Amino acid sequence: MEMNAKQHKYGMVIDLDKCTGCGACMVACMSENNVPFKKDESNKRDSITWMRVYKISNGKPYPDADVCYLPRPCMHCEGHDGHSPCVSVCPATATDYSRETGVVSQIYTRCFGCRYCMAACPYHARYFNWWDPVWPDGMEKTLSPNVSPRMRGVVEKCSFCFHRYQLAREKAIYEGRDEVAEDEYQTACAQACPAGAIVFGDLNNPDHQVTRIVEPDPHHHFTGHSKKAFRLLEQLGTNPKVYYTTERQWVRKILGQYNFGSQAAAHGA
Amino acid sequence: MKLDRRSFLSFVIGGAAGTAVTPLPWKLMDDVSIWSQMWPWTPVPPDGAYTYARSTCTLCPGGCGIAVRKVDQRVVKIEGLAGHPVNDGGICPLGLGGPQMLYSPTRVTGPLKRVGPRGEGKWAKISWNEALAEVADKLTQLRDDGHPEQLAIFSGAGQGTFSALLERFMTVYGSPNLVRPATFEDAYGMAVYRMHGQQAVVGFDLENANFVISFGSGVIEGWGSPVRMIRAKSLWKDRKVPLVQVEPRLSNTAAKADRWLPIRPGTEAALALGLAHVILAEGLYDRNFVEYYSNGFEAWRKMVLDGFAPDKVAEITGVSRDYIIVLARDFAKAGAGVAICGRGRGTTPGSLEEAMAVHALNALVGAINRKGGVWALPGNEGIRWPEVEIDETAANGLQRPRLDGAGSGDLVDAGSLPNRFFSAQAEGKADPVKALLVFEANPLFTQPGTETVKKALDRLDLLVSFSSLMDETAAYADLILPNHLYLERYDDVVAGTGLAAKVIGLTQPVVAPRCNTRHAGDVVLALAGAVGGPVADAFAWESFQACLEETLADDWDALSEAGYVVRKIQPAYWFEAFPTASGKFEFAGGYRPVPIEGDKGAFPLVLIPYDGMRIAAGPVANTPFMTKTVGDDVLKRQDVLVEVNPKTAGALGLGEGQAARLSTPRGQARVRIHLSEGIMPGLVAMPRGLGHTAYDDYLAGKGVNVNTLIGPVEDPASGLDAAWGIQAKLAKA
Amino acid sequence: MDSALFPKGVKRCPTWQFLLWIGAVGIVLLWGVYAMLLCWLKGLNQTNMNDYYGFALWIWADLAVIALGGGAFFTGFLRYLVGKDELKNIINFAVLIGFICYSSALLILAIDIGQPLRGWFIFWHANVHSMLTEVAFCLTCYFGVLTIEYLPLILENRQIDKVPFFHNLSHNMHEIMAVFAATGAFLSFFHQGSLGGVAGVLFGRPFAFREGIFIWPWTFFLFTWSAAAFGPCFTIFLLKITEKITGKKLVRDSTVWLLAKISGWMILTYIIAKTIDTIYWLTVTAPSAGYGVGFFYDNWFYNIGWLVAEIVVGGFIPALILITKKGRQNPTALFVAVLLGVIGVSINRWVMVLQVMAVPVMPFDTWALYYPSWQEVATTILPVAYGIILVSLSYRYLPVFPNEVELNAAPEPEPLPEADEDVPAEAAAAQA
Amino acid sequence: MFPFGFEWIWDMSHLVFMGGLWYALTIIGLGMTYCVIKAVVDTLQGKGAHHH
Repeated sequence: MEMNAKQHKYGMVIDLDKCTGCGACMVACMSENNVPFKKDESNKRDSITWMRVYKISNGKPYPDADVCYLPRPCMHCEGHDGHSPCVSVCPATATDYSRETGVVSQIYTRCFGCRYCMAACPYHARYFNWWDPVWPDGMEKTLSPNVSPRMRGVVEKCSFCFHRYQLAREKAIYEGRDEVAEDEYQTACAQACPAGAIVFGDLNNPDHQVTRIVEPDPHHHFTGHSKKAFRLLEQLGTNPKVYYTTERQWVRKILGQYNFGSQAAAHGA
Repeated sequence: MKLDRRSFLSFVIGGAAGTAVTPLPWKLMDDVSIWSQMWPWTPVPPDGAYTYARSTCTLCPGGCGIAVRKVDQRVVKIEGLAGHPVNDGGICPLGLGGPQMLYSPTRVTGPLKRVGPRGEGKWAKISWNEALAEVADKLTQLRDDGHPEQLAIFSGAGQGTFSALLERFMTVYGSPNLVRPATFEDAYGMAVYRMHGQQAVVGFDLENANFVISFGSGVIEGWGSPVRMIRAKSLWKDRKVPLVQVEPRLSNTAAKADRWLPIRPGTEAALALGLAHVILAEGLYDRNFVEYYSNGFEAWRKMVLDGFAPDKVAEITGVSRDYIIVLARDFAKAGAGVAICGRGRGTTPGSLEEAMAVHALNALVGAINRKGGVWALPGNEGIRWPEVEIDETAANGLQRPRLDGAGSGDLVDAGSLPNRFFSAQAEGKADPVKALLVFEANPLFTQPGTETVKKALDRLDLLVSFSSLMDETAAYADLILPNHLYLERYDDVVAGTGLAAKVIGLTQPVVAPRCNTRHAGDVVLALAGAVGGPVADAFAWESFQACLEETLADDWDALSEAGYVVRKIQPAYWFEAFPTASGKFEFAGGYRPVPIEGDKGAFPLVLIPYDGMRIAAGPVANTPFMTKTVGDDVLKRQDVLVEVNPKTAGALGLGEGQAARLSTPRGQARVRIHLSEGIMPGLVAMPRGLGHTAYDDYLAGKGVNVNTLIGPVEDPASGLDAAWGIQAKLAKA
Repeated sequence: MDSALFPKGVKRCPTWQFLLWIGAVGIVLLWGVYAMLLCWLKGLNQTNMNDYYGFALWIWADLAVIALGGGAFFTGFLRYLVGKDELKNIINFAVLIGFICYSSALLILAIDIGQPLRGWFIFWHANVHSMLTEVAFCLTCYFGVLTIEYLPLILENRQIDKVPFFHNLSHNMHEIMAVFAATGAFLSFFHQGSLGGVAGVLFGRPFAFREGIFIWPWTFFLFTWSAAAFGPCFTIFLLKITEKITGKKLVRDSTVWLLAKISGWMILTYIIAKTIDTIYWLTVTAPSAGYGVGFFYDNWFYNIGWLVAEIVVGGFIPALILITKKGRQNPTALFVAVLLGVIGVSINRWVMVLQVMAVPVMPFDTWALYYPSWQEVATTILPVAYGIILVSLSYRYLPVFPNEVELNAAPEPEPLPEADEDVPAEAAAAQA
Repeated sequence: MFPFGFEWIWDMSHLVFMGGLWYALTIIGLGMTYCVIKAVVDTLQGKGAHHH
């Protein structure tokens, strides 16, 4: 039914120099998307955080040490012509690349938990429900009906708060508009960020702030035209829709340059 | 019948084939998969009407506006209120946590009376009437004994109507012992009092500053009004306003600052004076201000020039001489430079002389009451309520000195000295307090020197907590009269520590109270009524809400409509700003380093606490979501990781993640080591806010409460707690 | 007491001894079943897998047993399509091993997925672009084929065979077995390849990603090839063990040598191709994504040793032993060779699953190492126990080895001259 | 899996993939049917009892 709908390409640009690592985006995301939580979440390798803020250090000795925080939502990769690393490998069509919005969806009731998509995602943006989600007595009241809680044994991930797009679109249609305004569809993390470090919008819309910052170059795989904005692991051809900007050279070096190794130590955050 | 092999085989095979062709197995497969998609034990949130309610967050002094998302009568999300002067849509991790507090299993569901020994956790549910009677009896008895001053209140409530109500109550009741947790504002306030000659609320017009020196303030880690500060930091980034962060640890603020200036902890004041030295020596100061609007300049100038030459200061602070000079010049020449102080969140007042040195530095560059500078704003301009009539008992009580000694002797300008209050009560020197009412506070967790606080509480006949959740103090109380949670009640919030404008926000009930709780304001009214006499007469309102509506009469409609009102404040011009003897700004202060507790021999290292946005260290504790965001370099399973420089750790044979025993003169604890190049060798940094013993498994027992390892150190100049660390020892566990 | 069920003219150990053996293995089996139930009832939190290690021990076990089970399709292919008639003496055993491997693979997959009850969605909602879909389909179909190939053997049990219908059925199935074998070979080619594709297509994982032709990365072909090459090694390996345990000669040397020789040449050609692929990947593919040569092996655990072990120790060495007459005809050398081969292919499957997960991809990521929980180990050993039991039963009651009687009745015929290896055994016997 | 499944698209990949699949299944199916039917016929003709 969306066949003749205008093609959007929703994306994000995150200013690493503004990000303070406060974690508001993570909590806003969890609260918005009914993300489950356990008594011990200190093992970051089985802790479901659709939006995860990594802590990167420059590896220099005191007093030249420096750290940078890097928020990492799902990158909603377009790959080549919608073949994102994860979408093409899912055997049960449980994840899909929407050509209308550029959002990579995840159908929890369709997923049977083979985790091939997790093996395929270089950003570790996909999380598996190793446990049954359990809410402390009474706290299930905090669950939002906009997003269905996931059952044990399926993969989940950031959806760019797609339910917000659907609500905004319904509203627009109801009001006889065929376009969703920039401020009508914002992700929970972008909305919450006290530093205004996260800018979200339609990369196909030249008027949207995100597009003005990134200046994506369609002829060169949507790399940031200005070269001010760059993407994580761009060189793998994942063609992600989350861009980053920073003026700190060491950060650009670690994130932009390819031959990494031990010079960058990372801590889950 | 005899079942021979042949017929048996054909039976089995036939049977299998038979079932396979019926739809049965296929139907089952389908049903089973559908069942697995909606397991009965996976909750399905009920749908309903979506609404947003405007209110004001009270979880910290920040005073952010919030938009509470509801589905029917359920609170499912809290968002920042767009357009609000403090946070304009932004929100912090704690503010987002409201729903998890509202529906937390750790809520106190109704009035409780302790049955077992203190802190054992054995409670009897009692009715509100019983609860009120219990407290009222004690209050009446104290007055009958002629010792109203033996009632004390410890209140963390912000400067709003409720606080005024408490003050009024204590006045008519007759006790001077209304104690508040002290912060850097108390120290800075005293500095302003001594240099401006007026009791004032300090405001920093940081949005308009063009060069900022922070003496260890967690600019993006909860200092002042957290969201406002983070927004200011982003503004500086856009406007290329430099921030220089002075502290021994690479905090997030230091990492985000344009320059991180590691300094020997406790020597910040010396650096401030060192910068002043350069500015004075090079004549870079605001001559106009100094000449026409200041007094005592020459003496102070001499003190600085004699004692704080860059080389000497470099020696004291460990900051390079050359950079001291460069920094001083940049700061003075910036035009709208401002310096701020108050370590981390500023929850430890710190040294008065440090505040004075920093304020003097601001004065030197003319940053007083100037755009982009530091403003002295008139305090909570009096709520106009009918005068109270005080009886003799009360009059006598009020004559008695405060237990913490504030307001008398050489501490005449001190407001409240919680550190002294608890130590005096613990030591039992002065005649101790018999009953303590605790509002919006959790001293047993938040006050440095937990043991002392515990001792102090042990000497009480009656400890009453009004907490909505079962925090440490509540768990130790004799009675709990649970208040509504902020999402269930009315309150007014005067926003923005350090804000250069006065924003009044209205906290409104967005849902009906979940538990059998009562508004602490109503409880105070009820208690006053029960005590009777002039105490009762002083409170004519039938409810706190009525009192609030009357108090905010002019703004009430605007408040309940928009959720907030802004009062633009114009600080006084210089010629009328300083009601001192000289009528001018008084340059004053010196440098006496605040001593550190502990013997350097037995405890060769120094433990410093640090603050961060992902761990709430105040009276409001972390929600499960918030704790989930804490990095594995801070918390690993139940162990806290302390930051240690690899050099220091190496010397002790301690490696990354290794378990160790951290001991100080105050106590010891098991920790893990996190090697960090971002901390000065010889120091051990531990986050504030972990190590809860109350609440549930999502928080309790995680890490160590740094307040059990560190104690207050009294600032000789102010009596306030100025502890910046404590000697410590690390050893393999 | 159960001797009536034995194949004609063979000796088998006493029943009590057999039951004791089965019982012993049965205990291990039950341990595995217990772990399996834990995983199904409590979920995959029973494992040590995590969000960095979505694929782990189980997937390796799957890939390994399928590669090792490749002996079945390749031997079948050689016998029925190439016409190496000699191999009829070992095809039953090869099929049996294949059947065990594939049933095990399916079982492990059933445990590995988070929602076993919806496992069939992979067929119902198939995404034809996913290598895993291809694997699932071909795997299941080929398992069907293996069953069909194994069935006649069961029907040839002395008692069952007495039933005319079953006798005829197995006879007819033998008649057209070539058709099934051909289909099996066709399916195997694809699913073995797809298993290689599973890793090869992961362009987000520079350690696994390979270029290729059309939709098929080079690993696709390498996996098929290696399965064909090393599968027979596993068949021979198990044959030798079975002979050791039963103390009997079950397949005549000429047959084994023939299979060994073919396997040897397959391995040699494969490992050369694999070497070229590795060099190209390390020098062209990976660097183009910004990963230097040393990067993937820059870890205390995953060091260059793995590569050497896979290609030299588990590749060239067995290949060279097997293609030389002296090598494969020396029992010890033969055994060492097939063992190394089995290890070599297992290492290949291991790194293509676990090292892929371990290598940091994001610049600030660190190496992710993992060790399996006891539940994972138990469920991985489960198929082994089940396999031993099935082999034991088949050996005891089914005519798995057509030459067993003659090989153990008469004194063994002299080893045959190299040249005559391909001459049908009967003829050879006549010559002797 | 079937053309009536909603994720089915009439494109090359589906035709090739599913084509191959159904082709293999057909062969296996027909092969087995043949064997069974012929076995029944043989049995009725009294074959397979020779070695008793």
